[in-house]
Amino acid sequence: MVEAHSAAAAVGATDPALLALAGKAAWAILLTPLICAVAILLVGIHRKSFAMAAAVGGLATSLICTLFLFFQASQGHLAVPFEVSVTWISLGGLSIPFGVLIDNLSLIMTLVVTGIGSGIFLYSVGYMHDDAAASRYFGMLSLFAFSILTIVLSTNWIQLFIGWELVGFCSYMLIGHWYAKPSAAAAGNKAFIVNRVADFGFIIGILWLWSVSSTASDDRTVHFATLMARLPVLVESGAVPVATLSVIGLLLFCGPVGKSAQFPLHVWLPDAMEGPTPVSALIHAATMVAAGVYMLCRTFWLFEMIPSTLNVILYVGAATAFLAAALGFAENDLKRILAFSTLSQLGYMVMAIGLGGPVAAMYHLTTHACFKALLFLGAGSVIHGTHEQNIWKLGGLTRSMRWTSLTFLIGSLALIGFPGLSGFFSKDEILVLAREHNLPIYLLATLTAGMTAFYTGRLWFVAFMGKGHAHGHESPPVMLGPLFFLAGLSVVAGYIGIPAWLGEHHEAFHWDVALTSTAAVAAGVTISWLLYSKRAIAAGSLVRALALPQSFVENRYYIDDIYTWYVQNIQQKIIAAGCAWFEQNIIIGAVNAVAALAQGLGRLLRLFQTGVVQTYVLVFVAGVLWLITRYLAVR
Amino acid sequence: MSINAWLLPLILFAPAVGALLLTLIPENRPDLVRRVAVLVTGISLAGALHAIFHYQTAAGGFQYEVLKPWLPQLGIQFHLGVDGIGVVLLLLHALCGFTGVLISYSIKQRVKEYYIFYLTLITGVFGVFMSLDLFCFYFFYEMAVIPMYPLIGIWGSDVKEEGRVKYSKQYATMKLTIYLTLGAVVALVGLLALYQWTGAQTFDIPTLQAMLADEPLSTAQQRWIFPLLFIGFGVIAPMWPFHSWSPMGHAAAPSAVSMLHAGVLMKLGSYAIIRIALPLLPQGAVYWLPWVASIVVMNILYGGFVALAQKDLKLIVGYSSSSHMGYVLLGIACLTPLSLTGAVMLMFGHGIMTALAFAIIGQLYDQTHTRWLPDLGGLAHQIPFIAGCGVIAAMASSGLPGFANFVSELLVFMGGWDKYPVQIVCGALGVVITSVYMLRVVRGTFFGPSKPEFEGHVHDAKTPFEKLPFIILVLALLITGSWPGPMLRLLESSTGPLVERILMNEPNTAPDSIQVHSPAKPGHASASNEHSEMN
Amino acid sequence: MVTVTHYVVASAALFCIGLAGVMSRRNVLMILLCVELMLNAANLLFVAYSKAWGNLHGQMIVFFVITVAAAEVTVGLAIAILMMRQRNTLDADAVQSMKW
Amino acid sequence: MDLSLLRVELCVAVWIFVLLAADVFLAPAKKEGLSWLALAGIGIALVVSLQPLPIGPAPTGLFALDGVSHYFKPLFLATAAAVILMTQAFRPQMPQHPGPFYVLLFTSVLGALILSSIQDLILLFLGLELLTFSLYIMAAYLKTDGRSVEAGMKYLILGSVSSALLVYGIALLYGAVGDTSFAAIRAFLASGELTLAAQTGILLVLAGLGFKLAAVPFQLWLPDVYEGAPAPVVAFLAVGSKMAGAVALMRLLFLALAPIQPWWSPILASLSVLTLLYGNLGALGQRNLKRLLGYSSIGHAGYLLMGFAVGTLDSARAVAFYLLAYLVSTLAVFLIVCAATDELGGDDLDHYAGLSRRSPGLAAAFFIALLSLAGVPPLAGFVGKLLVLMSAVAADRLWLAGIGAVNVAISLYYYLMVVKRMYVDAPPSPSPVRVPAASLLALGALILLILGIGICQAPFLSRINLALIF
Repeated sequence: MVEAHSAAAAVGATDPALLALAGKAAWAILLTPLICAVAILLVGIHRKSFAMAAAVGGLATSLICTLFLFFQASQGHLAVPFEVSVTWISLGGLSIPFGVLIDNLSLIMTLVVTGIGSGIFLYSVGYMHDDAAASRYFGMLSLFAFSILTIVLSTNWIQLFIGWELVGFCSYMLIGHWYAKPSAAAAGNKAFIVNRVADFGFIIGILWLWSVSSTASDDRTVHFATLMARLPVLVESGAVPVATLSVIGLLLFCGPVGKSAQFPLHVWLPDAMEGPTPVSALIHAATMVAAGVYMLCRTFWLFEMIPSTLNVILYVGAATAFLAAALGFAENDLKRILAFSTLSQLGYMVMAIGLGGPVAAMYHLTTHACFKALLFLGAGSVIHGTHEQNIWKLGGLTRSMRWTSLTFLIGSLALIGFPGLSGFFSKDEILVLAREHNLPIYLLATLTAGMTAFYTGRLWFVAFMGKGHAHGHESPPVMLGPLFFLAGLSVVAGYIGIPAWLGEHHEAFHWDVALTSTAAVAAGVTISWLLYSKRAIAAGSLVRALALPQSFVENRYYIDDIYTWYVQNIQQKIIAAGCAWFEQNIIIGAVNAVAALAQGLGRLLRLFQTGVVQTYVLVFVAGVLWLITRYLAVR
Repeated sequence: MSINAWLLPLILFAPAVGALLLTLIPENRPDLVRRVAVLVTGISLAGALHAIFHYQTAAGGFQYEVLKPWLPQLGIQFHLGVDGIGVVLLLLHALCGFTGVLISYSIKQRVKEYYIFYLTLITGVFGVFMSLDLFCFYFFYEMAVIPMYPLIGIWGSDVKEEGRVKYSKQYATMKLTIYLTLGAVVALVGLLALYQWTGAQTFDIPTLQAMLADEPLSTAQQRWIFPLLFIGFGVIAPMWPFHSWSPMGHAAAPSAVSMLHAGVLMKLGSYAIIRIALPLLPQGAVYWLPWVASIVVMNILYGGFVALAQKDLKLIVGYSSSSHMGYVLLGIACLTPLSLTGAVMLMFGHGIMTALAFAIIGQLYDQTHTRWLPDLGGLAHQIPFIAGCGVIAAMASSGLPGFANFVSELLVFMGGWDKYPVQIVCGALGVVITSVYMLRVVRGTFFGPSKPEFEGHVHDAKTPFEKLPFIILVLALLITGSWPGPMLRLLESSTGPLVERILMNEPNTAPDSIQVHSPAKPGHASASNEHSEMN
Repeated sequence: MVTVTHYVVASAALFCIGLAGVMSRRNVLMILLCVELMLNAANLLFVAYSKAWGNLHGQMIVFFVITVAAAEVTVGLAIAILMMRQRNTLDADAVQSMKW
Repeated sequence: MDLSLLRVELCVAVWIFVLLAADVFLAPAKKEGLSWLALAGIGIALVVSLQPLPIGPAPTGLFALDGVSHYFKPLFLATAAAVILMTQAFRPQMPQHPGPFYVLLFTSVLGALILSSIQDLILLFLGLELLTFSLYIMAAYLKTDGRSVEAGMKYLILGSVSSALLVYGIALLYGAVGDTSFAAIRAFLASGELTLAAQTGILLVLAGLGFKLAAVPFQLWLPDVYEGAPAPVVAFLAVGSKMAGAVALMRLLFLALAPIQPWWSPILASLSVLTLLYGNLGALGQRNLKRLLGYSSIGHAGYLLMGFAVGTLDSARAVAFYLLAYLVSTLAVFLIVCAATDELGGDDLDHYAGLSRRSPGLAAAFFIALLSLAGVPPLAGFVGKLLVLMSAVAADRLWLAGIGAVNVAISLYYYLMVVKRMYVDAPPSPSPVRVPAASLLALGALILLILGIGICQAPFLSRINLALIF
C-alpha cells in the first residue's frame, strides 16, 4: 500500500536500502506525534508525567528522523524531492493521497517545527508543571505537532487542508486551555471561527483548482507535483484562463489570510494570547501562523503564474506589516505586543511572497520562528516568574531574572534586525526584493522596520529596564534551557545558508539597503529610549499630540468593533432572528394553519349536526335532490 | 445453511422478539427489561457488524438476500437484502439503537413500556433499511413512525423558552407523527402509481428496476411520480420547507429517541429517495433534481441561521440536523458517484454525530434539568468526559477532518462542483455557520467558570459502562473519518452503478445503451420468474 | 282515460306531500303518519306499474310494504311513548341533547 | 324450493323462537344464562354457515347462497357473537331483562344474513327493514336513559324516511324495468336503455343504502345515534349494519347495475370524497369516544364507497377485505368500550385518561385496535386501506387514492388523541378495569386476528378472491 517513489533524476540514484529507511523515517516524522497524542488522550489523561514524557519524546523522535533525512539529503545520499504516500481516498476518478513529501522546503520547515517545537515542549514541562490539566495540554500539543507536520509534509491540497483544519482545532483547544476564563473560551471561539471564514474561501479555491486540473488524458488531481507539471501546460493551451486561475489564487490566498492572520482577518491573533504562553510561542508565533506563508511558498509555482493575485498578496502583506506594527505602539500587554509584532512580521513574509520571493519569505519565516519563539518563551518565563503581563507593572527584570532578560534581549535584537543577528539578514532579503520591485512598498517596509524597533524598544525599556517593582524569580533550568537554545539559533540562523539551501544563490550584500534599514531601526530604538527610558520626551504630551491616531490605534482600527457589530446586529438580530421569526410564524405557522384549517373545516361541516332531527331529514332530502339534479343524465 | 441466509432476519427480528419478550416480563423488574433490550440490540449490532465485514464489495449488488412469498396475489414478497448503502445504514442504525438502549438507562418511569415501543421502533427502521420490496418497505416505514408518538408523548419533555413552554411535547409529538404519516401517504400514492403504471404486478425493487431499465415509464409519468415520492420521503429527510416537525420533535423527545430520531429516522427519507425514487424514476430524477439542488440550499443556510437564533440545546442540534441533512440531499441532487457516496457517508457520519450530541444533551438535561443555554456553563469542571465528547461532537458537526462528516461533505462538494457550483459554495458557507453555533454551544455549556448550582450534583460518566455508548459513537466517527477508504469502497460499489444507470437516461443519451449497462442479475431474474409462476 | 302517467303524477304528489310533512311537522306521530303517506305513494306506484306491466310483482311488494309500514308505526309508537314518559313531549325538535 | 340454501337463516330464525321460549320459561334469576343460549345459537349458525357451498349452477331467484354470501354470513354471525359478549361486559348498564334484546339482535342478524344473499329488490327492502326495525328498538333499549331514547327516535325517523325513499325508488325502477330481480334489471340496463325514471329510482335506492352505510349526505343521524345508543348496539350498528349495507350495495352494483358502471362510478366517487372528509374532519375535536367512533365510522364508509366507486372486481375484493379488517378492529374497540364504560364512569375521552396505568393489557389492545382502524402497519386496517387505494390507482383514479391516503393521516390524529388519553394522561384512580373472561378471550382473539390479518394477509385474500366472483 505504501508506495515510495523518488524523483531520482536530480542527484543520481539513491541506494534502495537508504530509500526504504528514508521512507520509514519520513512516516515516523509525521506519525510519531499522532501516536503519542492518541496515547496521551486515551491512557495518559490522568497521568501527567506520562503525558509529558510521551509528548516530548514523540516530537524528539520526529526531530531525530528529520535530522537524519536532512543530513542524508544535504550530503547528497538521498535524492530530493522524495515522496512516500498511501491512498487515503480512492473513489471513481478521485484519488486523494496522504503522504510525506520531503524536499528542501519541507525539510527546513520540518526542522523549524520539530526543532523549535521540541524546545517549546520541553519548556512546557516546566511551565505547565502545576497545571491540573497538563495531560490534555500535552495531548493537544502532540496532536498539534502532527497537524502542522501534516501541512508541512503534505503532498497535496486536501492533505494540506486537513492539517490546516486540525491545527485550527488544536489552536482552539489550546487557546481555550484555561476554559474557566471566559475570555480564554471566547478567544478560542474567535480564532476558530475567523479561520473558518477564511477556510471557506480556501476550500472553494481548492475545489475550483481541482476541477480545472484535468487534461484530456488524465483525471483531476490535487497532487502538488502533478499540478506543478500540469498547470503551465493548461494555461498555455488556454484550457484554464489566467483570469480563472487568478480568482482561484485569490481564493486560495484566503487560507493564509486567516491562518497567518493577515489584514483584515488578523483580529483573532491578539486574543489568542489567552492561551498558555508556550502555545503562543509554538502555535501563534513560530509555526501555525507561519503555515500560511509556508503554503504560499509550497505552491508558489501556482502564484507565479498569476501576477495580479501576487499584487493583492503584496498589498495585503504590506498593509498587515505596517498596521500591525502601529498597533504595537499602544498595547500594554507583554504578550499582545509580541502578537502584534508577529502579525507585522507575518505581513513581511506575505509581502515577500507578493514580491515574488518565496525564498526570502521562507528565510524570514525561519529566523522569525527562532527569535519570536524565544521572545514568547522569554515572556512566558517572565509571566511564570511574576504572574504579571502588563508591561507597566513589570520592570527591573534585568536584575531579578537575569538569564531570561539576556535571552529576551537577544530575541528583541534579532527581531528589530540588529546587524549580525538573524533577523537582520532575513529582513534585508525582503527589503532588497522590495526595492527591486516596488519602491513605495520598500519605503513602507523600511518604515515598518523602524516602527518594529520602536515598539520593541518600548517593551524592553519599560518591562525590563524600568525601575523595578516586579520581583520575579528566575525560571527553572528546564525552561531556561530552551531559551538558551533558541537564543543561540537566533544568532546563528543568519549564517547557515538557508537561502542557498532553498535554492537561491546569494547575491552580493546590499549595503545601501542594510544601512537604510539599520538607520531606521536605530531611529526607532532611540525614540523609544528617549520616551520610555530617558523620559526626555513626556510620552503623555506626544500621545495628546497624536490623539486621533492614538484612539484609532488603541481601538485596533475599530475592526473588532465592526465585526462585533456585524455579529450582534446583522447576523444575530437580522439574519438569524429573521429566519427564526420566519420559522416560527411562516413555516410553523403555516403548518399550524393547516391543522387549524382542518379543525375549522370539521367544525364547519358539523354545523349540519344540529341535533334537530328535522334538519337531518332536510339535509337528507336535499342530498337526494342534489344527486338527482347533478347526475340525472338524458341518454 | 450458512449464516448469510438468516443474518438479516436475525438483525430484524431480534428487537421484535425482544419487544414480545418484554411483554411477558413483570413491570417491577426494570433491570431485567433493560438487560433484555441490551441483549437484543446487541445481537442486532453484532449482526450488522458481521454483515458489513462480510459484504462482498467486489461482487456488489444486493447480498444476504431473503426472499419469501408474502402476498402473492399482489406480487408482494418478503424480500430482504442490503447493498453497500444498506449495509452501512444498517450499521448506523444498529450503533444508534444499541447506544440508545444504554443511554436509556436513565429512564426510570414505565421502563417496560418504554422499551417495548423503543424496540418496535428499532425493528421498523431495520426493516426499512433491508427491504427490497416496496410493500415491505412501506410496511416497516410506517411501523417506524408510530412508536414515536408514545415515546415522545410519555417520556419526552416540553420545549421551553425562558421558562415558558414554547412547544409542548404533546404538540411536538402529534405534529411529528401526523406530518410524517402525511409524507408517507403522499409517497404511498406515488408508489402505487409506480406499481400500477409499470404494469409489472410486482413490488420487488430489483425486478422493477430491471423491468424499468428495459421499458421505462414515459417521461411524463416519471415527472408526475417523482415529486410525489421526493416530497413524501423528503418530509422525513427533512427537506425545506417541510422540516418544521423535526427540530421540535428532537427537542421534545427523550434523549435515546432523539438519538434514533435524528440519527437514523431522518435518514429513512434520503435512503428511500436513493433506494426507490432515483433508480426507478431516472428521468423524473434528472428533471426535478436541479430544483431540489436549489431548495436544499435553503435547508443548509436557513437551518443554520435558525440554529444561530436558538438557545435550547436540543433545538440548536435539531436545526443543525435539518441543515446538515441539506448536504445529504444536495449530494443526492448532484447525482454523481462522488456526491452520492458522500451523501450516504454523511448519512452515516451525521447519524453518529447527532446521536452523540443528543446522548450528551440527554446526560446534561437529566442532571441539570435545563437545556437553556444561558442557564448552563462551566460544566467541563464537573463532567470533563462528557464535555470532551461534546467538543468532539461539535467538531465533527463542523466538519473537522478526522471525522466522517468531513470526508462526506468534501465528497459532496467535489462531486457536485461541476453541476451546481453556486449551491456548493452556499453549502460550504453552511459549514462556517455550523461552526459558529456549535462553538457557541460548547462554550456556553462547558466553558466558563464553574457554576455553584451544578457543583456536587452533576456527575460525569464514570464507570466504563456509562462511558460505553459515548466511546462507541466517538470511535465510529473517528475510525470511519480518519480511514474512510473501506467504507467508501463499500458505498461506491452501490452508488457507482446506481448513478451510472440513472445518467444513462439523460435525454441526450441513446436509449439503446440502457440495456447494455443494466443487466438483470440472475437472482432477480429468478425472483421474477417465481413471481410469474405464482400468478 | 286514466293512464299510468296520471298515477305516477298522483303518487309523486302524495310522496311530496308526505315528505313535506316529515320536514315540517314537529310531532313525532305526525311525522310517522307522513312517512306512511310516502310509503303509500310508493304503493300506488307499484300497483299502477303492476297494472301497466301486466305482472304481479308490484302487487306482491305492496303487501310487504303495508306490513312493514304497520311494523314501523308500532315501533314508532313505542318510542314515542318512551319520549312522552321521559320528556313529556312529542315534539321531535325538542329532543336535541346530542349535537355537533 | 331448496331450503338448504336458507339453512343459516333458518337456524337463526328457529333460535329466535328458542330464545323467546327460554325468556318466557326461565326464572328471572337465571336470565343471565340467556346470553350463553344466544351464543350457542350463533355458534350453531356459524358452524352451519361454514359448511361448504353446494356445487351447482349459479343460483337464480330472490335469494342466493353464493360465494359473496358465503363469505359474509360467518362475519355477521361472528359480529353477533361479539355483540352478545359485549352485552355481558356491558351488563351493569343493561336493563334487567335481556331476553328481548337477544331476540331483537337475532332478528337484526337475520336481516343482515338475508341482505347478504339478495338477488331481488323486494328482498333488499325486506332485509333492510328486518335489520333496521330491531335496531330502532335496540338503540332505545335503555329506556331510562334520555340519550338512548333520543337516539332511537332519531334513528327511527331518519330510517323510515330513508326506507320510504328506497321503496319509492324500487317502485320507479320496477316501473322502468317491469321486474325487480337483479338479473332483469341487468338485462334491461345492458340493452342500453336508461330512462330518467330508472335513474331516479336507482338514485333513490342508492340513497337508501347510503343511509345504512352512512354516506354523506345521508349520515347525519349517525353521530347522535352512536353517542346515545348502548355501546353493544352501537357495535352492531357500526359493524353488522354497515357491513350489511355494504354487501347489499355490492350485490346491487355488481349484479344489477354493472352495465351502467360508468354512470354510477363518479356518483359514488364524489360521495366517497365527501364522506371521507366529513367523517375524518368531523371527528377532530370530539370529546365523546362513541361520537368520535361515529365520525370515524363515517370515514370508513368513505373508503368502502371508494372501493365501490372504482367498480372493479379487485375493488370489490378490496372492500371485502376492508370490511373484514374493519370488523375485527371495531369489534375489539367496542369490546373494550363496553367493558370499560361502567368502571371508567362514562364514555367520554377523558374517562379513558391513564387507562394504560390501570389496565396495561386493555390499553395495549385498544391502542392496537385504534391503530388498525387508522391503517397503520402491521395491522389489519393497513392492508384493507392499501388494497382499496391500490384498486383505485389501478382504475386510474389517482386523485381518489390521494384523497383517501391523506385522510389516513387526518384520521391518525384523532385516534392518537385517544391514545394520548390512555398513555400520557394521569389516571384518576389506579384500580384496574375488570373484564369478563369470555370478553377477554374474545378480545385476545380479535387482537391476534388484527395482527394476523395484517401480517399474513395472503390466506385471507385468497379466501376473498375465491368467494367474490361476479
